[in-house]
Amino acid sequence: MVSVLKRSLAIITLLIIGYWLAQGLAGVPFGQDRMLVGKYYLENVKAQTGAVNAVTAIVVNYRGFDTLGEVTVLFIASTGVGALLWRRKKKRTAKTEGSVVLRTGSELLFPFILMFGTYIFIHGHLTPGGGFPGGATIATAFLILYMAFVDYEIPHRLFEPLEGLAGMGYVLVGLIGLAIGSYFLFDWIWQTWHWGAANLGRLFSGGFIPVIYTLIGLKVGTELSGIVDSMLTEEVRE
Amino acid sequence: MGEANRFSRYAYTVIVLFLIWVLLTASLDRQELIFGFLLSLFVASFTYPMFTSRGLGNLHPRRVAYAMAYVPYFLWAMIMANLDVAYRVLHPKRPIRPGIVHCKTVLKSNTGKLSLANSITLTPGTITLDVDGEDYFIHWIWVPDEVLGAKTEGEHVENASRNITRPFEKFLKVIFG
Amino acid sequence: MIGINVYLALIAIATLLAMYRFLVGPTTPDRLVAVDIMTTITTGLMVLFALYYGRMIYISVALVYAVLAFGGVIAFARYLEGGL
Amino acid sequence: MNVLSATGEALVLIGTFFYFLSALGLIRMPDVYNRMQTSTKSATLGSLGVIIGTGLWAVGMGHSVAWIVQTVVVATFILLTNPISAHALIRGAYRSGIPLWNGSVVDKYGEHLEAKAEAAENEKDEGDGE
Repeated sequence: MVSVLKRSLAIITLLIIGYWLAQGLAGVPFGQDRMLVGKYYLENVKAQTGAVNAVTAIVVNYRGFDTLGEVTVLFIASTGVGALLWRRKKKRTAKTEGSVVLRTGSELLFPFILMFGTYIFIHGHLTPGGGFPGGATIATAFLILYMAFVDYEIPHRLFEPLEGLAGMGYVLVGLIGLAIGSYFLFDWIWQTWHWGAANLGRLFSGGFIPVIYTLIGLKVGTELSGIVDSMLTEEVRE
Repeated sequence: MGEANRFSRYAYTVIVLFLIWVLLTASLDRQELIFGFLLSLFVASFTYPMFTSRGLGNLHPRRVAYAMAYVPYFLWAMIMANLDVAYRVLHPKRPIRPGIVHCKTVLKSNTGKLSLANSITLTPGTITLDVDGEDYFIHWIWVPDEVLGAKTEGEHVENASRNITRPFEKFLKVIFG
Repeated sequence: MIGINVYLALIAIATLLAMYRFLVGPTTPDRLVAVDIMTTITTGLMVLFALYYGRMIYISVALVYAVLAFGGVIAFARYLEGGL
Repeated sequence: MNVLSATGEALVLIGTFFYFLSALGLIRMPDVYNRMQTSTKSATLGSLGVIIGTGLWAVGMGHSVAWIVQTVVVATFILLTNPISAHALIRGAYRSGIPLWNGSVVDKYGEHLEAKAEAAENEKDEGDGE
């Protein structure tokens, strides 16, 4: 009886919250052209950023500072997980190994998923996606290896410096922008050099968006792999 | 089956990854090709030990020909499997007689075992439950009389293997060894 | 010919049936099978949507979804097995 | 409406029909193993039909050829991963102790696991004895 009561209480609460949210959304005018900022972006995105994907241009270029904040949030989350689950000596202690099918399958799929993750973040200025989904895909490749093998571990010695370097690289790109142009995260590759202006919409274009997305992809990938590692390793008792 | 030398394995991995890249981008733009080639060189440099053990030997014409022939054979088996499924699902009496049977395989390499298991999973009425060395344990939706009525373990394995693994092994033995 | 709406309706019915199994299914593996089927169906649906909107780049979204769903199902399966 | 897009559309129709069948199998079959039997196969072939059919349809409608390449990549990925995840799921289901349907006729895997456990036990006993 208690569980039924609890459940119905939860459903009623959800309904109230849902109604409240719907009320809020009902006030938003759909289909009316009131988006002055959006219009500005759509008109100027190609000339100002060199990217054909307006969403990415907004995320990385116009709102690059926000994205830096997001990366920082992720970094803090990963550090938090690491601090919570920190032990002096850690080791994989999975109980059983996956079957030969799963092991071989994960080994064969691993390079493919890595390639695909790289494809996502390097094409951030052309297709949907970008650093965050690309990094998540790369982390999935490592996660699948973790699932299949008892004794697999990511190369910590490589990953931890890489994570730091990628984060520093983001700030560094922004600081170069500050030195050349007038503000932090100034798109110096596009605004100053006009690099890639001849081939808009091809791979080597889009100003510093591919550079930043590569850094974000590496950072997110290594960080999420680190989180997976922290979650799946346990303390060794001697 | 010995391992090929490192260069051959590396080269094979690069070739396969580069092909995957071309298919993934679906474009022949020169910039994409250059970047893809560099990326496959990089990714292959640390994934080749797990990706392949025979290297360029996989591209032997005989193997490629058998692999080409395997694709339509497998697709046909898969379509048959689905007609079988449709029959069992839509039949009002639901004709199933499930059980787990035991098969043996002659395949040695892990890749061969993987493709055999996947082929079994996608073909009529069978799904691979576990693989332990050369023993396959297969959940069968309709265990036929000849397997069910087998007197000894050996006869059971023989009958089950003839039904399930043999048709694929003809191809897979050549492709993966 | 028949039009894309019919296909979308068929897919919707299939998803609802799978959803029924997900909500009812007596054991955890039952629910997981339903989830597996739903993710497969969703991948196909995403490719269909790419055609609906006429944008090729949306296909890579379907591929990302397939990769992530594979990882998720494997994780659940290994957890069921008691192997993690 | 040319041949290519008609073929593609027919493939999509067949694929969605198999999706429907797989969901129906999920409802009708008695236990988790049989559900997996029917639904995995149908869902995989259904995906192949829908995805490749979409590619053909798009090319027939006048989009670029890259559509068919990309859809084939997605279809191949599904074809590779779906059996692996089905295998992992059914193994997990068996190992987590879901019993076979009572209409089942034979269970060699259970016997194999028992024999293995017994052998391990014997080995351990011998090791203790020495």
